[in-house]
Amino acid sequence: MVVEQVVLIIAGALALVSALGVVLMPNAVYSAMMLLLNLISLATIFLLLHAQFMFAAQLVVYAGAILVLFLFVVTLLNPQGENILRDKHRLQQAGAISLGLFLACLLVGGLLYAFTSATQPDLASTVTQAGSTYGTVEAFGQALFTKFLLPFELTSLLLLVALIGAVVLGKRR
Amino acid sequence: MSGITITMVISALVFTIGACGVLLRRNPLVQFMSIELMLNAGNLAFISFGGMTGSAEGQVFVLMVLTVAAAEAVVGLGIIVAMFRRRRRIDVDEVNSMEG
Amino acid sequence: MPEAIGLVVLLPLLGFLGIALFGPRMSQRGAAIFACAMVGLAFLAAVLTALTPLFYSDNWGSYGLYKYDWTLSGTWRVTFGLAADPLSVIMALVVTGVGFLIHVYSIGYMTEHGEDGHMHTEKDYRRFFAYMNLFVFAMLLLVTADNFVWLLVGWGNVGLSSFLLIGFYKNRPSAVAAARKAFVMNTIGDVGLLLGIFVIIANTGSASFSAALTSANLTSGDGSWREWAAMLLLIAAVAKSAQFPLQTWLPDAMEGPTPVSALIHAATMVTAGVYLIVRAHPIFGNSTVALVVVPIIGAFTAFYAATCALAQTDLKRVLAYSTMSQLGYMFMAAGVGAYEAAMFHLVAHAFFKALLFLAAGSIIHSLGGEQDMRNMGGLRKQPAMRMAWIGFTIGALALSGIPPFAGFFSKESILGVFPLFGQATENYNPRGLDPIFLSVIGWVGLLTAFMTAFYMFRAYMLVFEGPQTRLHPHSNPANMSFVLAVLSVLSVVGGFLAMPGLWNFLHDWFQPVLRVFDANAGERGVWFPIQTNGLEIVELVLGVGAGVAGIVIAVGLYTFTRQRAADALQPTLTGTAEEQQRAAEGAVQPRRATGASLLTPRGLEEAEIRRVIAGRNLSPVNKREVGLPTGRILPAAKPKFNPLKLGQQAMTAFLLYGWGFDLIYKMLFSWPGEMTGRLIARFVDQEAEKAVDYGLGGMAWEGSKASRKTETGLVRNYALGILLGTVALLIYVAVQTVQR
Amino acid sequence: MQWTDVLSFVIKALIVAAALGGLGLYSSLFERKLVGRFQNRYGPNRVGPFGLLQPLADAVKLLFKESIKPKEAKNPLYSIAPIMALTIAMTAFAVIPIGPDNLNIFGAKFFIADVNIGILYILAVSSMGVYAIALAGWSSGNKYSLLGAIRASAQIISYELALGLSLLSVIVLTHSLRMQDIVAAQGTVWFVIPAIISFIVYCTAAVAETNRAPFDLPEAEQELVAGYLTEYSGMSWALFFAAEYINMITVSSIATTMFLGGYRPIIDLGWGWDWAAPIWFVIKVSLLMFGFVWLRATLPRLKYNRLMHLGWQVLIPLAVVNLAVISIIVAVVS
Repeated sequence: MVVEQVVLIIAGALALVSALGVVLMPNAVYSAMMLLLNLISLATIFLLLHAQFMFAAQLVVYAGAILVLFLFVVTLLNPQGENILRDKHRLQQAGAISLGLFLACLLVGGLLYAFTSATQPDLASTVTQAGSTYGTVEAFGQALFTKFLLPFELTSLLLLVALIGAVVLGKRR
Repeated sequence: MSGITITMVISALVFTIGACGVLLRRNPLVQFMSIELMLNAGNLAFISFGGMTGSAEGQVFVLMVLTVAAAEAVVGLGIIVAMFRRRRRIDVDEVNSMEG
Repeated sequence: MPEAIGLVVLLPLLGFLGIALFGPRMSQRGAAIFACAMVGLAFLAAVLTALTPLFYSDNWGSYGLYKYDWTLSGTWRVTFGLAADPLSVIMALVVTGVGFLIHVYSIGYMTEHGEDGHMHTEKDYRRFFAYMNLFVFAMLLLVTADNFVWLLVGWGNVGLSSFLLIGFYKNRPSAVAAARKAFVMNTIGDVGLLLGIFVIIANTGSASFSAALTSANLTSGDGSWREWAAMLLLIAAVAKSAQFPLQTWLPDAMEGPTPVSALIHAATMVTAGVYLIVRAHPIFGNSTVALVVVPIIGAFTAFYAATCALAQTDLKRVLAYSTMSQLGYMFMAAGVGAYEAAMFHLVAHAFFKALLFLAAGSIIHSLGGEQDMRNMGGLRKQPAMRMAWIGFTIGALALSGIPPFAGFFSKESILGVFPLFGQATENYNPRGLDPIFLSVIGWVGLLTAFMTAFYMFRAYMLVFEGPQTRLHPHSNPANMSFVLAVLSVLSVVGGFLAMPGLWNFLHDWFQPVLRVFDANAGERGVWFPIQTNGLEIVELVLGVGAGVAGIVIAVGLYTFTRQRAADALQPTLTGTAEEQQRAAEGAVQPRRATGASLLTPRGLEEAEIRRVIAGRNLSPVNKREVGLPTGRILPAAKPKFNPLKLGQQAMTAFLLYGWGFDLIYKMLFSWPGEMTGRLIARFVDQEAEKAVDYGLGGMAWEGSKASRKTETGLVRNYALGILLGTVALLIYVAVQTVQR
Repeated sequence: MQWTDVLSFVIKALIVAAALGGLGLYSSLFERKLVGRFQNRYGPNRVGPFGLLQPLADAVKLLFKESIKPKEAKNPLYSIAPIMALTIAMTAFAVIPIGPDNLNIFGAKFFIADVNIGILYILAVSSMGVYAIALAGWSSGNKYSLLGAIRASAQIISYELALGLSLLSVIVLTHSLRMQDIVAAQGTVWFVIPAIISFIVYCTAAVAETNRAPFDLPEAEQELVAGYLTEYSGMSWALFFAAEYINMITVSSIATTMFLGGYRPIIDLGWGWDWAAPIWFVIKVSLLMFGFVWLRATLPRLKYNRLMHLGWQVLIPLAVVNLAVISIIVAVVS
């Protein structure tokens, strides 16, 4: 179990650092790179949680498609670097930071409270208890195409709408 | 600290960082990326709880989130590009009136 | 196969959606055929459903197929389900069967031009069929729903599609006004239905027929809610079936195209009220008030509508009042618990009233939109009108209750429920109603039967006999004649569903539904019961006699007056001056007060004839046209004071305008409302405006000035607001959790 | 998972990386020789016998060449991009088996990782390939580079769909995402027979994915100088160069595994074929590589709109229809 723990810690730290990087990098391209790093480390955590399909989906869809789109736009528009320390709206900045810290404390405190008050079994052991099929493409597909068929089909509608919206927006008037 | 606690704390922190990013950055593209961070934090929470309960429903939710994120990115980026075409600068603070 | 009921409902919806969505891609004819095919297939599916007893020995089983959850609230739920039981199936058969025939008829009817010579564009044509399919769908939903909520959905949609179809000629103000009127009246009924459903759900805990009606039938517990429910449902039934006091919309609804009148305002929609009473019979039959009120309303409406029909000049309005009158019969029967008789008359009436309307429609169509009977005449001799003549005659005979037409059986089975001579037997009177009360209702029904025969043959005489009209009918398309033929056959054989003493198919058919009410329901005959006291033969003779008498009197009277009219008017055109003078005083009156005369060569207005005769306002050319020697001036005819004639005219007007109910309603509801509105507009509004201007307006102004500061327009500020809300919510949850 | 597993994993990965690097170098010789033959000349033949040492000479040359970094270039991305390209090209190889399950050396099997989402892994990794190009183009600070990079990215994204769809039919046929299962399922007949259309779509898309002729317009000299490679020189250019060849090897290996029976023998020689499995694998990959070179030597470059048309309006619909047909057949048969 040691390997997984170590990998989890490394990936988690990487995820946090890269998330900070997304927010703090002055140039949007570097933010995008940091987001890529974040996605990959989160995908690694997914893998550790035995969600193999989600690992692949995260990489293919998020990293391979959505983020590439971001990168396209960023490189094409090539916005100027931005110094977040020099913000006209001081109140906004102060409020954001204080609220963010508060939210973090609240969430982490709540989680720790919840997880310590109730005895939680070890993550890996719960997964193995739940059966080795958890997270496989087969189990996931079973759930997706039986119980969640209608929501699944509805997402296709959502994508269609987004597609049309993008075409409309992209058309030069 | 068990695995699920670690992942959930990571999820909470990434979410907070994303939220702060939306509030602090003036570049809409980075704001968007911060929103993606928040969505990803949500995904991690879904998968953690899914793994805890051993049901695939968490993963199904993640798939929905992926779809929504894709749709949102397409439309949002389209809007940003349209904004850029019109103003030649992208700064959300400048988009503060309804008129074109 | 009870499952086929799903198709019955879905196909017309498909037709509607198909034409609505892909209509512009279809040709005119293609859309029409598509619509017909959908209804036709629905009919086949309904037939398949009706064959259920052949496949399953326990025949219908229970209410409700295709149960899908629709609304869930705790333990209470509304499902969407379709009922395949004898009642809904027979309604579905009538709706799809008659509906299909009328759709086919409409292909021909709607092609060239509508009434008033209003040209149909292709768009109108498709719109018509889309609406018709929508109506059929809504009606089928109404009759096949297995719970009150979906019944309400169908009910409302039927009202909507009726509104759309009455106002089909949307450029004609009168049609639009009629549509609005019908809609408002129907909405009153919808509210009643809604409230009734609330009462039912509140007291039975369920909206589904099986649960609600079964618990309505329990004698234990407080049953007073059934009175309320019955009265509220009755409002709905009365509005939909154009019964007193919500009857005034039906004659006006004749502004719609004739196939619409035939389908909606004769065969299907207006019968929904009867259907509701029969469907909810555990509520109506257990309500002591309803047992009295419903037959009274029915009898009164039957009588009222028959009197009004006597004076109508518009062919379609005659039929509209007749429909109302026949629905009154059904209410009479359903009110006292003779549900089988009511349903029998409903089915038979659907056949012959549709036939009458379509025959009238083909006459109107042939005459280029002319609806006034006074401009018709002698159509029997027109070869183009042969089919319409046969159809109308059969329909009129059926409506008059002449054996062996369908109306005879069905109407006699209703009249047979009411003991004319006050005799009380268990068979007659399972509800234990006062025999005298029943006998009064029976006599009203008998009188109505007489009047029915009279006005039908009055219409017949005006349209088909007498001097020939100046209008030259053109022949109808084959599909219209075909439909008339089919409906004629149905009107002849439709009565054999139930034969006295031989078989009683309807009785067996309705057993499973009516058994819900009580085990002995089956003992109530659908036909007039065979008894031992011999009086029923007398009643039968009286019933038929009323019809025959009506016919004989009408034929005699109108043969005579026609002749007199023709004789009297003749000299005005050809005779000497003295004869013309005499004619000017006495002639023409038998025909009508105003309108075109069919005896004049060019169809001049009658008022103009008077002027011709008087020699006023007439150019020499016109005088020559009507054959008057030019230059002569005749003195104007002076009307003499004639109380009898005046009374007759007043009576005619009274009846023509439906006893003035429109006026009464206008004075009671419309006028006060308008006046109140005006008063408020004049006095209150101005003051209130000032107050609002300086008070509320100022507050809003100041308030918005203050709150405008928060609207920075910066997206990030708003996002901060969202985060603030999230944190606040989280704190609340955290505090709650820790406290617990 | 134990630390020893991690160790064996790392060792295998290093071996494969080294092997791929060498093969990448030598496949450039392979190509130059072949193209020479196609064009009626000898190709490189000065360094070593038959020019066999030519790649080494090239490597030495590039290693010592000055690595020029333009003023406008944006470090560190400018330096990272070539490394990313090479890494991603190699990473996909991790799940490709070149020997059957029962074959091992000191207990180490002939594949790096045995994951049950093999195909998904390959798709995931190959979708990363865009980044190297996009970043290289952007960080060069040169508009030709940027345009070339955007062209290449658009091309890769477009053809990735067709690529994924064509691989899906193999999944439908095997009911498994695991590479070993896919190879095992081709015991009787290679999937190139039932899924011939998928194979064609895959090969076309693979050529486009690797930016090879006739789809090499991101590097079109006339229009874009050399696309995203314009500013690179010396060692960083060599990394891109190696990445291209390793990419070719990788996609050929995937095609071999998916459609051509993987390490299964072309002709069963009947004796101990287990040990010959890697050799058969190399032979099959070489054949596909030969196809790559052949295409390059034969076909002219497409216009960009033609390229997009082919991808979106021909290959993707074809792949979808093919997938539907195969799914229906599989559903009916089973």
